[in-house]
Amino acid sequence: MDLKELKEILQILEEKEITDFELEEEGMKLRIRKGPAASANHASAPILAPLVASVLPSLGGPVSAAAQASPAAVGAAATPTAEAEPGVTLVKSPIVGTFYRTPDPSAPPFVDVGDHIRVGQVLCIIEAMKLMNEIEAEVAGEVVKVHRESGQPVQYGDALFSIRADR
Amino acid sequence: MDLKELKEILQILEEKEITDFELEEEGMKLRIRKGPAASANHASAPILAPLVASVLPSLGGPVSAAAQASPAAVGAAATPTAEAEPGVTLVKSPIVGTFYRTPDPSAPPFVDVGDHIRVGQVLCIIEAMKLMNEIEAEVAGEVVKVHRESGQPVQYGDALFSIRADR
Amino acid sequence: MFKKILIANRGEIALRVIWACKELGVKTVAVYSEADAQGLHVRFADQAVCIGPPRNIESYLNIPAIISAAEITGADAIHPGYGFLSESAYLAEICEACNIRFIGPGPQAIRLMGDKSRARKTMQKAGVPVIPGSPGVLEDEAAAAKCAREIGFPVILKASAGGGGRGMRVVRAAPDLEPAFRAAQSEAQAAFGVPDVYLERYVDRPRHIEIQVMADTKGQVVHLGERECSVQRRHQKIIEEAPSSFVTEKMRRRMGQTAVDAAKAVQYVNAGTVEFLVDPAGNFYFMEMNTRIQVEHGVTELVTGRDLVKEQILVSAGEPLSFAQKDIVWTGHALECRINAEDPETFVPSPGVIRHMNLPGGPGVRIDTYAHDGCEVSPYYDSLVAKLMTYGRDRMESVARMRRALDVVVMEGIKTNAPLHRRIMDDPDFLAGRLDTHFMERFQPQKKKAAIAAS
Amino acid sequence: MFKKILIANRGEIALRVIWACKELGVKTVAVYSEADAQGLHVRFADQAVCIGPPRNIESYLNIPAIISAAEITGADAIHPGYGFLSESAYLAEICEACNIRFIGPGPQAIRLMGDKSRARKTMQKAGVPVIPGSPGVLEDEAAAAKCAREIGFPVILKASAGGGGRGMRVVRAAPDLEPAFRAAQSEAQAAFGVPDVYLERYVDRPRHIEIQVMADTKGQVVHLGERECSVQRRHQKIIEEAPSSFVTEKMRRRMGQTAVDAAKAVQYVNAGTVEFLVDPAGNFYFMEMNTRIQVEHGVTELVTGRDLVKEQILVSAGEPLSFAQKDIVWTGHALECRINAEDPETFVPSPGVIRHMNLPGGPGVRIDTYAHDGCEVSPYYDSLVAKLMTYGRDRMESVARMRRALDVVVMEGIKTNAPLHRRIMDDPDFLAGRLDTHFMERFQPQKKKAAIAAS
Repeated sequence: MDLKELKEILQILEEKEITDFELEEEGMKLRIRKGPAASANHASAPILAPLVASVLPSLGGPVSAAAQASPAAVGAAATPTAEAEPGVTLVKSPIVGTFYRTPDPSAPPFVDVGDHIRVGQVLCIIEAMKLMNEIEAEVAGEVVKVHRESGQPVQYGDALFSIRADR
Repeated sequence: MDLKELKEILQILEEKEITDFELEEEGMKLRIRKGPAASANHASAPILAPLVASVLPSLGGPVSAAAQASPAAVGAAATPTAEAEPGVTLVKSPIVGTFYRTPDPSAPPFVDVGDHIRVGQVLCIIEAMKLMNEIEAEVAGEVVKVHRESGQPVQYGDALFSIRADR
Repeated sequence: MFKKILIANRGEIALRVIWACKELGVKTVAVYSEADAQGLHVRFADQAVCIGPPRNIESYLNIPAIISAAEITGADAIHPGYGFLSESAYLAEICEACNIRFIGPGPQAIRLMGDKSRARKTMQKAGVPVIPGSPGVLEDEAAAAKCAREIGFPVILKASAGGGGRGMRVVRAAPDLEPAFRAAQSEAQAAFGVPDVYLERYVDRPRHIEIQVMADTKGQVVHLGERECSVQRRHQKIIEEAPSSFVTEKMRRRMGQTAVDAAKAVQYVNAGTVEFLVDPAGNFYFMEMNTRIQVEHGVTELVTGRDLVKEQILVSAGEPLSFAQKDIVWTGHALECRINAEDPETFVPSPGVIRHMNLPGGPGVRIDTYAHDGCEVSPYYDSLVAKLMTYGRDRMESVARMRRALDVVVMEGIKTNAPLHRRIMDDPDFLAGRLDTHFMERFQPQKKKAAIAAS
Repeated sequence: MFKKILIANRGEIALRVIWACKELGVKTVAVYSEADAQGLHVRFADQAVCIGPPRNIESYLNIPAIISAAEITGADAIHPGYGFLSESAYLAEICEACNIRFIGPGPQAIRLMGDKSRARKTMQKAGVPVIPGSPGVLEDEAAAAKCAREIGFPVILKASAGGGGRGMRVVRAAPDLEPAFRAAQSEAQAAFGVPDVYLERYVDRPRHIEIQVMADTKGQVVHLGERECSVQRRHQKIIEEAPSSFVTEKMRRRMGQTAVDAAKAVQYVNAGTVEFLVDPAGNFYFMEMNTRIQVEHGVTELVTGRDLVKEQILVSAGEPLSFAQKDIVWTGHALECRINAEDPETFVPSPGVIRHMNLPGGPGVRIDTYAHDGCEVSPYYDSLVAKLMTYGRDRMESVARMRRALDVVVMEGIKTNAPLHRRIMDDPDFLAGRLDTHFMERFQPQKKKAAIAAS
């Protein structure tokens, strides 16, 4: 089977709304699965998914409403839900505001990747309504990722840091 | 199997509304599944079902629109689709009209349960626009059921007789 | 009043008639083909009868099945909707014979208006302006030249047997007539096997503007103003509006009176639409009369506040019109976008199951549709899925509402022309009301047809 | 004009504001709690910011989060919708301090009208009729008797610390006053620990009729007529209409002028509603002023053709009102049924996922809703799922349309009160316009509360 045939098959499957397809022929095995995993069945998920909102990315520059309304344009859910790996804790923003990694523009960041932090240590500042809110660590561990750049807006629940917690 | 054959199979599956299909032949194995995973949730089925219409029963006496509109009131599809048993043929009404089992009110019925009928034998009359349309048997066999009473209105596709065909 | 009305149609117009019947307290009977067993008109009518297999000719065009369905359900009237049998004089006659009221004009008026040349002659006699043209086929160049001089240039030569633009020639000045005539003749011969050619005044950049009329059995005829339907693609209207930004109050009175005269000339009863071709100078010419309720009747309802379908039923039941001409007041502006299941670029039909749907709401939005989540847009029938109408105090408000309404139309599983409509709502010509029947050819030039003029 | 408006609300009203912004060409920012990430207001706004967890107090009532969201998105105005922070003078003040326009009246007017006794005094001074009553707590039987004589019977005795009907006593004639006073005192003592009782004229079978006003920053105040909101259950409106079948043209002028006076007395700006209690003789008394757009504003929009939410935004941006009093003309009749996610018999809320939905369309139907197929009706917020409005040439036409509209409302997966509304549409009292705030107690007597009067 060449690429052209494969494309045609995929085209047909799409038209016919086929979600599972397996074909075995001499020395060839083709298996195609589409949409949500067969096992799980999130009745609402496929229905709702296209209506998932564009969220933070649009903070950068407004997304045209027309584009939003087009089903094709809203594939990816934009909220960075960023499932933490096992043992890694995600520090999420508890408030809406502007994220700062340094106490003032000339200072070094509160924490950086590779740093070991202790409970209660200030990780960053989020400015909200002219107030500088210090965000403190609730676990001790190593900073493995900084999700945002300093000066960026963050909404409630946005991932800020990943911390590999000490055991 | 070439692409053309595959397309034809898919076409048939679609027409027959088949959601699961497996085929094994010398050196070839084909498996097709359509729609949400069969195991659990038929996303579309329960959604459509409540919008199934009430049909013929309402011919007897008008169903109140309010009752129809209530999701609870429209559970059963009313068209007597009456899946035929194997070997039993369903004679369906080819036209809309009034079903008569006798040529005139005083005469005996054209056919009755237990009768053996031959191809071309008149089974009943359906009156439509003052015309008496004789409905003839297309198979020979034994009448095993009469689905309608004489004088009742019938719509296109309504089951009239079940005939156990001769082998 | 009627006790029970059978609706010999499907889709949104079947529902529209059901709404009218429910408001009047009249029972309804839906008829449906096997393909429409799940249709909302089947669900929301008081009764429903399956009349045949999916193909139109065996179901929605099947007169015996429809009459039988009316008989077995005891319906005392039939509303034909639009399309299908709505302009079948034969159905109207059979209804008469069967003592079932046909909700529409009499068979004579339907038949007359259905015969374009008889209609033209009748209208001429009634003083309704028709496009000036040769009385019939032109014998030779000399006859063509004489006729063109009388009518005035530009003129268009048309193949008598023609259609689709073939054998047509626009002639803008006398010296061009002779060669054009010969060319048209040979083109006609080549295309249709007969060289017959006739001639008409050619209308440059014409608008399609139509007048809604409503007539009762007492001889009262009232017009409800115009609809601008110039945004068409291959003679299919896709956007309609009322009022037309081109029509002045004076012109509305004149066109309205002409439409009333046209209706009176054929003893018209019930709802009808007189379609006019309007040139840029404001001259208008009778094109045809549609002897039924039209797809776009809703925009007239929005600006007049009158319910045309209820009025149809009442008039059919022998009631006098619920309004006189002086009662008709036009307020605000209404737009309709026909949401079709088709590719917005290629116009290829896109039937399928609507897996997820969102339709707009809020102020100034009206939607007439048979669509719902999980419904099938059938390949057997036309592609109109929904009529999206907006209403505002003025044209710009209804346009603004149409824009935001189109922005939130979601019909997953099928393609629709909503994006096309959305782009038209930003087009400078559309916004300025610079419309004519060639608008869509300019708007999507890549889709331009070979045809010269044909409208 | 504003460049970008943040909508500090959710559900249908957030969408309603988005529609208005889109029509005006203003960008929008939605805010949402974690429970509403899938909400249509999030989807259809130009931007969206998650402001907290589901609980109101941490999200939709979280002023710092909302102000922050406005700041990080660069919104220059906040529309509060209704409910939530819409009558928060504090939010209005903070907006002022942060240079963000609060789309509503000034904090002083909000605060004053939020304080019922100050509002009452201010209104009295402005010549707005309030329900006659004792100036404060009654000292003894003699004071009560004197006061009752001045006011005229019937009167109602109310516990100063009371509420919910306890400690209330209706007295219809002088001889009954003394024993009733003592009984009310001891009931008040028993129920609330203080025996303080005051007295008011008792209005038998009162109607709740309110006047919509709109005021600009130039001092112009216009009223848009009344809404009849007497169909209530436990002080929650469930059906509203305009015009009221009880209000004559003369009465509309008087009530309208009174509402305008009330608004002017507090230098009111933006949309507001003056609620009146109206007795069967047509006397009306100020109850309170709602300093926001209301749920039921749509019926006023339908009969006046004015877009109140757009007007709110324009007025907030400093524009003069787009209409003067003489421009307001009322046409036809509009009804609103609040479709709530609740059991129609027990009124128990019924949150859940709407698995399948059908909403009515056709002529004279307006729907404002956040619902769509597969959407969740959240248990965290109020149960209003959709506002179903119908419009007709007269009350009977809008009722007929409401009936047929309710007949086709399908929301599988949740229960709604649509069947209750449907029954009300057939109630002889409702149809005759015999309404008062006890209507629902009579309509569903089994649900009658212990309370005597309380309205």
